[in-house]
Amino acid sequence: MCELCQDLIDPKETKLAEVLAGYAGRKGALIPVLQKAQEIYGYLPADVLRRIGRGLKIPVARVYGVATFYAQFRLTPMGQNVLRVCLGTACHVRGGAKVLETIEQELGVKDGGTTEDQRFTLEIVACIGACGLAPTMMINDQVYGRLAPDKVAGILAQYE
Amino acid sequence: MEWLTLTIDGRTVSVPKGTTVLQACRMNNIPIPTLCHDPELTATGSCRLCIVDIEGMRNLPPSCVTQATQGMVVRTQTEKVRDARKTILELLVANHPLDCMTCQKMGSCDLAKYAYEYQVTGEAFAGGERRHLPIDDSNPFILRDPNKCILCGKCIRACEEVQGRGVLDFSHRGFNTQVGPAFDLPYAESECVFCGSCVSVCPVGALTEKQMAGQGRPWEVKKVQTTCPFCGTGCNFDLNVKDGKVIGVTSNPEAPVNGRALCVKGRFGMDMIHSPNRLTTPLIKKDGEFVEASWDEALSLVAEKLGEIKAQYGADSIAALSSARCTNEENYLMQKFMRAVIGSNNVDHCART
Amino acid sequence: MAGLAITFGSGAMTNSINEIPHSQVLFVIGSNTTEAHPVIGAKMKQAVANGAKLIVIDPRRIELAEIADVWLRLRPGTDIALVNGIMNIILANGWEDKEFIAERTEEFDKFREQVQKFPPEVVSKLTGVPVEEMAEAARIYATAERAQIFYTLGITEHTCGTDNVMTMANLAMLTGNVGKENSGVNPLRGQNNVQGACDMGALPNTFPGYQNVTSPTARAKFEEAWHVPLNPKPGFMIPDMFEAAISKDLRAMYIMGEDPVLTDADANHVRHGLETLDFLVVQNIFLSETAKLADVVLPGASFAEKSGTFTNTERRVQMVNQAIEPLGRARTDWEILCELAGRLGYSFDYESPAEIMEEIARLTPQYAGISFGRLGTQGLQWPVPNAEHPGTKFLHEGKFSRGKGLFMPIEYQLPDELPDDEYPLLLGTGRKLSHYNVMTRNSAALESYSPEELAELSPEDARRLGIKDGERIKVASRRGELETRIQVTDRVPPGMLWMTLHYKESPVNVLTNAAYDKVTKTYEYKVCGVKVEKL
Amino acid sequence: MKTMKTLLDPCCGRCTHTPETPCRDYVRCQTEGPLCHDDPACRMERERLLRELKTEVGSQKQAVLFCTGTGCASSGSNKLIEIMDAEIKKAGLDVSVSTRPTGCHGFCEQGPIVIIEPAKTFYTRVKAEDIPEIVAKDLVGGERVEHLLYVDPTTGQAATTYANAPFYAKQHRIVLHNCGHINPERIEDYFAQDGYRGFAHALQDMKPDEVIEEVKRSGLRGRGGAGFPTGLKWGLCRQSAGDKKYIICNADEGDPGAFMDRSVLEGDPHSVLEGMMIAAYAIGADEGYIYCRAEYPLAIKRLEIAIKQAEEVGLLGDNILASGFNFRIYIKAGAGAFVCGEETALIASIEGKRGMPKVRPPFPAQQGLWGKPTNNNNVETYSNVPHIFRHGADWYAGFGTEKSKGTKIFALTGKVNNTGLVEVPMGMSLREIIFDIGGGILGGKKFKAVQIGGPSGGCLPESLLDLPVDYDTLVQAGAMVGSGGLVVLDETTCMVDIARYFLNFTQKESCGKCTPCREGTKRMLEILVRITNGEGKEEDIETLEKLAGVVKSTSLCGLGQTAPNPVLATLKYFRHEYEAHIRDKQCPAHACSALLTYTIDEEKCKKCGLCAKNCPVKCITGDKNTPYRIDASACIKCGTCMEKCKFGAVVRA
Repeated sequence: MCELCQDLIDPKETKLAEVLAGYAGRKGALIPVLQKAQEIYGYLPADVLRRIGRGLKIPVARVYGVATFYAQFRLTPMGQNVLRVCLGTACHVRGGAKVLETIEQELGVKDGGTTEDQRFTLEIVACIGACGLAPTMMINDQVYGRLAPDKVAGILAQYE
Repeated sequence: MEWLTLTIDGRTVSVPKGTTVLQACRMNNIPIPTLCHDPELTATGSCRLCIVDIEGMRNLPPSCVTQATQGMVVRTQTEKVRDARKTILELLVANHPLDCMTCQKMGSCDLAKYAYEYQVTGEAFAGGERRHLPIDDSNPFILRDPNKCILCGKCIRACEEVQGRGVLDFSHRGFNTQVGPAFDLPYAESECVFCGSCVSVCPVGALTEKQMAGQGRPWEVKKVQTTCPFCGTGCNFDLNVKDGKVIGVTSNPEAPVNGRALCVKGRFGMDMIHSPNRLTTPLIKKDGEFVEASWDEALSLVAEKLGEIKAQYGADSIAALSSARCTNEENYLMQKFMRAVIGSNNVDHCART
Repeated sequence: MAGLAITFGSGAMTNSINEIPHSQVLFVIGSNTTEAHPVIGAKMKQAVANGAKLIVIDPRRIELAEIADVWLRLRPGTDIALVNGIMNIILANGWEDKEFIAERTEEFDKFREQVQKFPPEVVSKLTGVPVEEMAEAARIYATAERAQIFYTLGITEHTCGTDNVMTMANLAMLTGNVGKENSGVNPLRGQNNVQGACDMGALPNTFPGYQNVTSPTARAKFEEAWHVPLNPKPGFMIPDMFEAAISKDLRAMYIMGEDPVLTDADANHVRHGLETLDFLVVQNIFLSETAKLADVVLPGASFAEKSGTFTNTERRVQMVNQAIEPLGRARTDWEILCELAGRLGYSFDYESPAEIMEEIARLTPQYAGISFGRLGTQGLQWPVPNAEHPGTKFLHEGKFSRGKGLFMPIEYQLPDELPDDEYPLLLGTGRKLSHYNVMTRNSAALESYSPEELAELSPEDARRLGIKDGERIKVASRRGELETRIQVTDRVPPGMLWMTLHYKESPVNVLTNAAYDKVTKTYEYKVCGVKVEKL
Repeated sequence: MKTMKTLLDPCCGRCTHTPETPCRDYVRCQTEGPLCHDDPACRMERERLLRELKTEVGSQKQAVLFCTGTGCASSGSNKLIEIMDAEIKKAGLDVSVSTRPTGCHGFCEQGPIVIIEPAKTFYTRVKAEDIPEIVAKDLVGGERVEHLLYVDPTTGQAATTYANAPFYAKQHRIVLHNCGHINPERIEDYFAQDGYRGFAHALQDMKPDEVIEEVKRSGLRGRGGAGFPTGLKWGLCRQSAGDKKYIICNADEGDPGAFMDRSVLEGDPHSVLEGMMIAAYAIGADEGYIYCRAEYPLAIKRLEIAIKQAEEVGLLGDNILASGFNFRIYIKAGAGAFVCGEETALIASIEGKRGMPKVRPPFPAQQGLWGKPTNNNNVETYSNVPHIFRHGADWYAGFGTEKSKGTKIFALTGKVNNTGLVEVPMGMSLREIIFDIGGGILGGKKFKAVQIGGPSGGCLPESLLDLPVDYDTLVQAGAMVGSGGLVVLDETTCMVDIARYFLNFTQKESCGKCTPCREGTKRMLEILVRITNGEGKEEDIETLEKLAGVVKSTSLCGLGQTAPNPVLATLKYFRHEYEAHIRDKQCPAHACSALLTYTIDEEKCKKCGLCAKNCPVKCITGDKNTPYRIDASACIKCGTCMEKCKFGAVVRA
């Protein structure tokens, strides 16, 4: 490869190529590869899905079908902070829906949406396994428990 | 072969081991409605319309994926079964346009057939959410209306299992499930090669032959099985004829070589027959220009010229090219014409292209 | 065709299409099956999905190459060297089927001696295929219980076409992979009824059923049937016809349903030949490029407008059923021939194609048991020796048509014209999925989908020549030139330009070389030298 | 010998055990004390280390246990360990006191939880500033830090030890025995609790068929849902012909409100591996997969560590314990689809496909992963197994009821005082669980119902509180054990809303493959939304019942077949609430916001402005001179204003 081309290579692409090479010929590789690709890119752009299809010799329609089936996979870029509001049963009966409504109003986005300033992506999740602290939400890896509508604004303000 | 005896709707029937309940019913002319079932494709048991009542089984199992067993007692038309089928049809119709009047599939739509039989009105669950997806009109061959799709998945399986392509798959999930090429793109932007296998298995109006739109209703069309002229494979299909005109091609499952599979040329290239470029009258070149002629005039001239040249230069001064596109009978006649009528072995055809 | 006739005794595809999905190994060489024979290609993909191993040999990265277990990207025209190299490896490993060779074949020793001249390292240099890949292909093919070879015009359309085919036969015999279900040598015939046209004796040297015109017995049989004395001298083959026309040995031609101006190599030469004739009759359904040169044009009927039979690549004789009346004043080709014969003083007194088939069956041993009544919706695969015979699914079971299979030592030869300094690119030609030769251009749907030539050029060459995807270029060979749009793709290897034969606006056969195979006189469509220039 | 820090370190020359040269007696040696370590120094050192690990009486060392389960970790327990380590060092106690991170105690609400061993002193809601006090007062001074002890809200009594707290007193922790006790990232800790002895016993003393027989005799039933007898399941898979078989552990705990599998994986991962190993040996499998939710990163990390450790000591790999048995375990991270809890969907997901269930038969035991016979159980089921082989099937069958043996872990949540994980013998009554262990209803409200079994389960009313909890009685009552979610609902919970909540969940999680589930749950949800919005029609109840019947009897998989359960159960016991919504346009629990309005009673309002200040959507306006008003169009009916108002001026109608 010429030097000029070398410079043009995106390190993410190199990483993806490594992942694909590592999984070549292995059964059941698609989902772990998608997970790794999402770690690399932050989401799953269409070109990445096409590359994965070629690399694993899987029709791209199937790759897309899998990527749109599982809640973990994102086909659009995420905001800087991912806010997951738990609507598990415990949180629901302890007022999780009201917390969610407040957040939706505060951010102006619904489930799956990203704020215009790219600050937050809002996701509704079914249970984060912290039922003892209901109602709860997670921002990135931090769990916030025993929430109430009036506590929301203060927490959100801590995130750039 | 081991045979099993079972009772279906009070009738005792015998079927070979390995037969499904659906097959057992169909072998014995017991009607069972199906939408996702296709004998040539993997069974998925997803539409649930073929449910039956089987003694000893909880719930209503789908007959297409339930193996017949010795002594099984099956009921196909109980009130519970018919009510459940009706509800399933109501659910499908509640998310399906009711524009049957102008739908190309009218007359051969399985959903309409069963909805009629089960007296589904389209009023159940009215006012509920419906899909509003863009219609794919991106190509000259296939019209795809995803709003009419009932998600039976036959097109996906045909694309994968028959054509080995996998252009189509399910995407998203639950109520938002769709069928289509990757990224929900139109066919023209996908890797589709327009073999039309998907169209041939679609039970509703979601996938239709674009060229046939508005050209004829199933009951007006005469189907003529014939052999495709577009390569050496020898696929068979049905020419659909209305008012002396070929309006399109449909698969014929009986086709010995290809079954329902075809390629883009065989399925969608037959508008060639009525091309405005077709020659419809003999032509004779006069002063460098073609002039229309009668058959008598043209054939007389040919006979006269060939006769003269044979007389003057001998039979071997005349040659013929026969055709790998013509029938055996015509090829036979052409070589006989050269050998017996002209008297030369100067006959060949472009055997190699 | 001739190659298999020499080695096996019959030139036809040995097996059936519907055996393909159950194959264990498919050896596909010189056949872009998914485009040229899409339904057969699909069945190959089914076979792979069912676990079959696939070996693909092709200079282009065709669709099958993408799913192949081994893809050998050989240099165009080096097929003999490659397969001889593979056979060398098979012999070196002792993978040959000794029992089969001993019982079913002859002349093995001479053949083995020849193959010894192709050590893998030398072959690798000639073909550009790495030794390991060759060895892997050899292992997969030779150690399988059953394996089938498939080829098309990538094998036959060379000056060494017959040798190529015999090499395939050698490979099959060497490993005992012939004469069984899922095991054989299968030329996929290009045109819908090319098998039938050959069966019917539309060849200058044989009567129907491959009965030689030089054989007195055969002649006597047909003289008795047709009530005329017959000419014992084999006639002109196609390339000879154009030569003879130019030399005035040929004065008139009657061309039914062909368009040699577009489809034969070195089109300018063909055109010149036809223009030199005293009289040219063309019978066709369209005013083809050839028809434009005619003195008289007779309008024939399309397949939808007549009844008869086609014989497909797996020897299946199938019905063509009339769906509509001939358009306008067009007439079926058989009726035109009958009428003309009558005017020339010989009565073709047939009421229907079914009656013609009765005569064919009487005179053609392979078709002896065929009648329209029996063909029905399923057809019959010849040989059908009598009216009770169910047809023949695969050939050469237990015994070759010629008795013993004949090993032929084959020498490797270079294509007639290779790229050089002046014409540095190698031109390959073929078909694409959306068209069938030149007639499908008249389908408005196909035409709108695939309206123009998109010649394939590798990214490396495109960069070197400063040509971008979608640009138009001029292509010239020693024989002619044309203009076309370019598609830049790594389907083709560097050094190659690849075009189809479908487009009269970019008529590729003005470029191709009319050098031909010494036996079949098939043109070398697949290799010649060209140069390109940006427009 | 001085270099020996743990029991895994190389010791005397007598011990030759490595994965490549396995010793038959390795597990016994690790759990029962050194066997053939002839060197006296080595023997003494090993005995000491083992004793220390077991923290037996007589040990010189104290241990401070910190819960690092998800709940406590989110409250900062990992930070607490750092502080404690520093404080211990500062106090010069580092020879006699050590810290130990542990898995979840189940009492997340009281986290972070700290336990001092061997005294078992139980501190709750510990903060960073409490650490110096614990060191000074307890570790040094030997006194309890009173204000950190758990106080029972009903009795006002402080619990001095773990076992003293009513939350734990009535539990019987078998599966959770190690959780909160051992360091889940150290296989030595697991050995010290007799870890892998069950496996060694099964492998070395029993034939595979005997292992299956033992499981059958124990009465263990699948803990993931329907309660299929585990021994029977293993037997079917063993009988299936196949050159290759697989074991799958379903760790895709998807039920909202259930987190017991997470706790086990995080707190005692080796018990799951051990259960899988016994199953693999019994069935004849040599490869296992753990399908774990990607949302459980800590569980995945701990499993990875556990698998690596087991491989390093030769408990996973080839020729395990010189028996000729080979077994390997791989982790697959699920990607977020509830339906993948269904075993055929889970298998599809491992194979890299959309998690869409397949029709059964063929069952996975016949044709599962990659078409091979496959046994699938969930985490809790597998982690029961080692105990059966350590103590015997009869011992195990001594717990529970006639048809439901052993214990079951429930996630007790909702409107109950003590929320958390509880493990009780099968057959305990709902009343005992909710009132004795759970400490009754939050805020002294009135109990209305308990929702059991997650989205597939049902709601049981007060009249059924004395029902013994086991598989069969719950199904008869219209609920199910399911994965063990137990959500307590009080008088302020609307039962129609609960049905709507679960339908919304299953509808969203429907894979879309079969018609009744895909389309039917959508229409059921639409009707329920309509009812809770006060737009219900008289015929809606009938339509719901009919639709529920069809979805139940014709759906392809368990998700669809059980999706109508929450609706059917609430219709069975709380039909009047549906009728009130439809006929009277009223929500008896005052929970459905569309049927509520909040207004301010001007006469009672003192114009303090507290309501406006706390309104999260700022829809209350007013000041000293203008009366406070709620803008009904912007109000989200969260009720904050009503909670904040000290004068009862906010009126809900």
